[in-house]
Amino acid sequence: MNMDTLALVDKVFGSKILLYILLIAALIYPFASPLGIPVSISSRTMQVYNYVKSLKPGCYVYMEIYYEVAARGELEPNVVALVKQLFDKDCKIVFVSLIGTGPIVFSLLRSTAADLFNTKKYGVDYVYLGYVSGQEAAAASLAKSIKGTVSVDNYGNRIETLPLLREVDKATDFSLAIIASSGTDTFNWYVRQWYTPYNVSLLFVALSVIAPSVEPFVGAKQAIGMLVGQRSAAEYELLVGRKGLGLASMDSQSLTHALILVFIAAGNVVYWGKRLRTKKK
Amino acid sequence: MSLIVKRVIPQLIVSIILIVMIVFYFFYVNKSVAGVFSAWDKALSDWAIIIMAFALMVGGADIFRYHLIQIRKAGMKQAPFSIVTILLELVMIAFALIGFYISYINPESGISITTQPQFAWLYTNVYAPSDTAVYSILLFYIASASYRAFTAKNPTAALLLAVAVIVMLGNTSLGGLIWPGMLSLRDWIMTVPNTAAFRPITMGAGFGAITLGLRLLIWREVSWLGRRE
Amino acid sequence: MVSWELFGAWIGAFLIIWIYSFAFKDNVLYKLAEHIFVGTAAGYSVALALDSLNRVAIKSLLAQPAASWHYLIPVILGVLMFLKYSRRYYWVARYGIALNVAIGTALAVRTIPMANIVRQLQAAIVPLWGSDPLKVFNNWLTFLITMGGLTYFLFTIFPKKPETGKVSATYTVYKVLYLIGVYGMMIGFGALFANTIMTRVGFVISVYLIYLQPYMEATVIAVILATIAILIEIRRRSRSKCMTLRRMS
Amino acid sequence: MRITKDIFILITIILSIILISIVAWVSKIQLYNPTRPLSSFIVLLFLLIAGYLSIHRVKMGGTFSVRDIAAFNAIEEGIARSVEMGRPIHMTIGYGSISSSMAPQYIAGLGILSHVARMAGKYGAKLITTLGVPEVIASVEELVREGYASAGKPELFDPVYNVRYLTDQQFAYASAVQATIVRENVGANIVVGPFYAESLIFMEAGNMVGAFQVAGTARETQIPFFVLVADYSFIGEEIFAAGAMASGDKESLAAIRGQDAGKLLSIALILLGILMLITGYSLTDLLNWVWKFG
Repeated sequence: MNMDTLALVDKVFGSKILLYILLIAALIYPFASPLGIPVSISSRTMQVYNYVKSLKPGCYVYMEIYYEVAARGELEPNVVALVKQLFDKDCKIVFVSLIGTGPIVFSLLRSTAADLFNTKKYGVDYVYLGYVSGQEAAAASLAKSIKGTVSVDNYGNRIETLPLLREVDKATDFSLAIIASSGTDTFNWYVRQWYTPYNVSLLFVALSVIAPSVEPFVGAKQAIGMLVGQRSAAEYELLVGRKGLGLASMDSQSLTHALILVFIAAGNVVYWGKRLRTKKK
Repeated sequence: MSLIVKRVIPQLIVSIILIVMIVFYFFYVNKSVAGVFSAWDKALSDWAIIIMAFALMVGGADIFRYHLIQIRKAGMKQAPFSIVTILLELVMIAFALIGFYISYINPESGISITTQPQFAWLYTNVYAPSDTAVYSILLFYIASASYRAFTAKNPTAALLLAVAVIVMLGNTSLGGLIWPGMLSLRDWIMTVPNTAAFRPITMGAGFGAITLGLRLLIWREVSWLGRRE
Repeated sequence: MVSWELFGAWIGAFLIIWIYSFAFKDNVLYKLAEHIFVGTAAGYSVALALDSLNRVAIKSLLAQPAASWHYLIPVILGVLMFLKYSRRYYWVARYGIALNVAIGTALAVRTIPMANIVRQLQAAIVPLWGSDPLKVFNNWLTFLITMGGLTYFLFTIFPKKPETGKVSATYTVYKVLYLIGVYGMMIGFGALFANTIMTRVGFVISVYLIYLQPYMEATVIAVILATIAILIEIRRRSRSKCMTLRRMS
Repeated sequence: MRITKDIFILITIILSIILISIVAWVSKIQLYNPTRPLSSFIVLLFLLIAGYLSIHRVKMGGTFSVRDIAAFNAIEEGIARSVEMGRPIHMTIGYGSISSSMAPQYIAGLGILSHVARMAGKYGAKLITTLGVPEVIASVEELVREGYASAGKPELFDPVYNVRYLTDQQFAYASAVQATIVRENVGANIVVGPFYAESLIFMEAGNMVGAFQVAGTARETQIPFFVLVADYSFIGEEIFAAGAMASGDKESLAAIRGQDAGKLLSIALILLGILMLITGYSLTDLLNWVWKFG
């Protein structure tokens, strides 16, 4: 590998223009013609699926929707797959958002999973409390009592008029609290305000980038498990039998990852090529 | 007198609130006392939200002042852009105030600050796409960083690179094709070494934060005060 | 008639493409998109401020003024923060800052002992013996990396470096644990970096599917405009470089 | 350790807490919160006392050496180099609210900002400070004014040029900061505080203009980007140690020993916990012990 080919490789990959055009191509091509790379199911996703399956039918579940529009790609497919599994078991869900963008992403969630939500009655099978400000303090007061924290739901109905909220009020009424968040602090709040004081079992839905630093909570048994990004979404969609954004994105993910591996290899080849070349001189 | 009011009392407020909120958190004594503790604790965090709200308004005024000066001073290269920023800021605040006004005039309409139609339109079609775009521009930066910074310069960088490649392969269906064990290796890396690696950092960050809390408590940390009178 | 909804979608696609163009090169269209975004965000954050003020203070002051009179204190402190602009009374703003600094620090300091320290200690206490060899290996690895990391972060307590020739036992143990800590952290950083790629790709995919693919014409036009802006920028930058060269030679 | 007035007060505080607890335990008063393990309160007290004692020891003339933090020394070098190239310096401490549990990290960032401002004054550099924390706009303005004034160059301070608040919204802030770094062609880019996804945005923007970069955060998820891309980086709690160094006050620096005391305590407790496992006792349960009766 003499010097000018090295320089050529460096010039080609070094210039950001070509690097990014290759990247965009790898991203969009699978949506034009899918490659259909098979998806294997990891033991961690199976463990979460079996836990949710073990909940008694008609149970009560609390779900925190804490992400912005940008994070929908990674988190929404997991939430939709979980909602399908829970609705199939006739479980009732109380949705809440401690983030301002909650109402907007929840309306997008309802339109993506319209087939699931249309079979259920608002106020009886599921409720959305909307944006509750106060961050960790709000999580703490919701754990003590939902009625004591919010007086109206996201759509302006008074809490007393919703049948579901007559059946559940405190953290201990829920058999599972699912926290879908694009941040790390949200998981800390629920570990500190829901798990530590009331031992409510938590299930985290996190971005791949956040997962490693939330892993210690799962390791310390403060959460029963964790679904991470589009990979878990693709696996869970296979398990609950509802194809969604997770499966559709796996080809594009694989191709883009392969391309980045090529970039890393090229970077090392150029680096070591130059270093060995200068050492020889 | 002026030194007391300018420096001593603010620092005294910090020390008192630190001690009081720690007592609220750890002590109970009996049901009624605990009730008072949690009520005052909630009141204090509400106070923080209110002060933060006013600080945001001061911030809004600061942005307005900055771009106003740019329009006057920075000439044609920057002026039109600053006009765009100021106009959009005022328009958003105007729609928010209209929503706020309506929420008190006829509450049944369900219109409040963030659900005011034009405000929501601007949020959904200007703010949200830009927010998503800046968030996802990171993929381009990761690609260029992968080429430029991800070189095995020394043994530690080599280990970092090797682990990253394994986890990348494990994350996608590629890994399964190359070696079926890749997925379980990735899971092992994520649960054992990775968890252990972040534990000292999490603990260290905790020690650092508490030590800084101590320095605030005994008036040894004054950077938030700004000027040394 | 172009519906507001379609008009909005086109604006969204334009802004996204122009913001992406910054990765290629800073250009006038990115500057426009940035200033639009900052203006909207500035207005949005003031609106959120008004919204949280309304929820926390105004609503309860109107509903039961007797019970929530104390909200007047932070309201006054908040208004006083505008005095930061005055030369004589700049220090009055410090009372509001003092309250928020104290409450933020207190929130951290009182919850960290449990979440960051005790829980982590409990998770780090694992049996270093047992029947299943893999489990024992995992536990030893966890134990060593945790100990190594804690040793790496020691700032003021570390054994002196022995002069050349002499070898002190404590120093070698310290050095070994220090290196285990460093290499352990590198594993964590590598794993985390790799996981980031998954998330960022996921974002761009959802941007493409939600904002760009349904409005392909807007996307193409925006890309063409951005390319032109970047080419102008490259030509202007190279022309100004020749000018400086000519001036220097 | 001579018993001075403050040590005497400290001992009386500790003794009174112990005494009240014993009396409460004997007379079955629910003194501590039943849902909060007592171990966390004891750990907190231990850390505060250890930190205070190390400060006290330095006040009495004790000395100690601090492990070198390369990234801290690199700040001055970066500023000097960028002044030679006639390029401004950029520093940012992040976005969000100081009334959140990230307050300690913002304050560490402010501590380092006061150091950067002093260096800027010393080398006569043009400092641009961008921030997204509305509550501390006034403090940042005054820190930068103080930095220039302490070097005898108060005329260099221009609040509009030096301090730029860019909203507390994460990505509006990030888009404006990356534009500032590139358009102002900054020579040194210092990024210290709690950072979220925008960390890599600042690093790549700095790389686009070839700036000398020093970065650090105690938010674990963002440390890898700083370690990989920045020239020098603070890892986790090193930002707190650097914040103490930046204050230039020996006694604040002494508080770092409190952090080290915490680490030694952790090492000891982990070893003790593992040894106890042999004898069948569980330190983990002990740490979960809650003050409850019946």
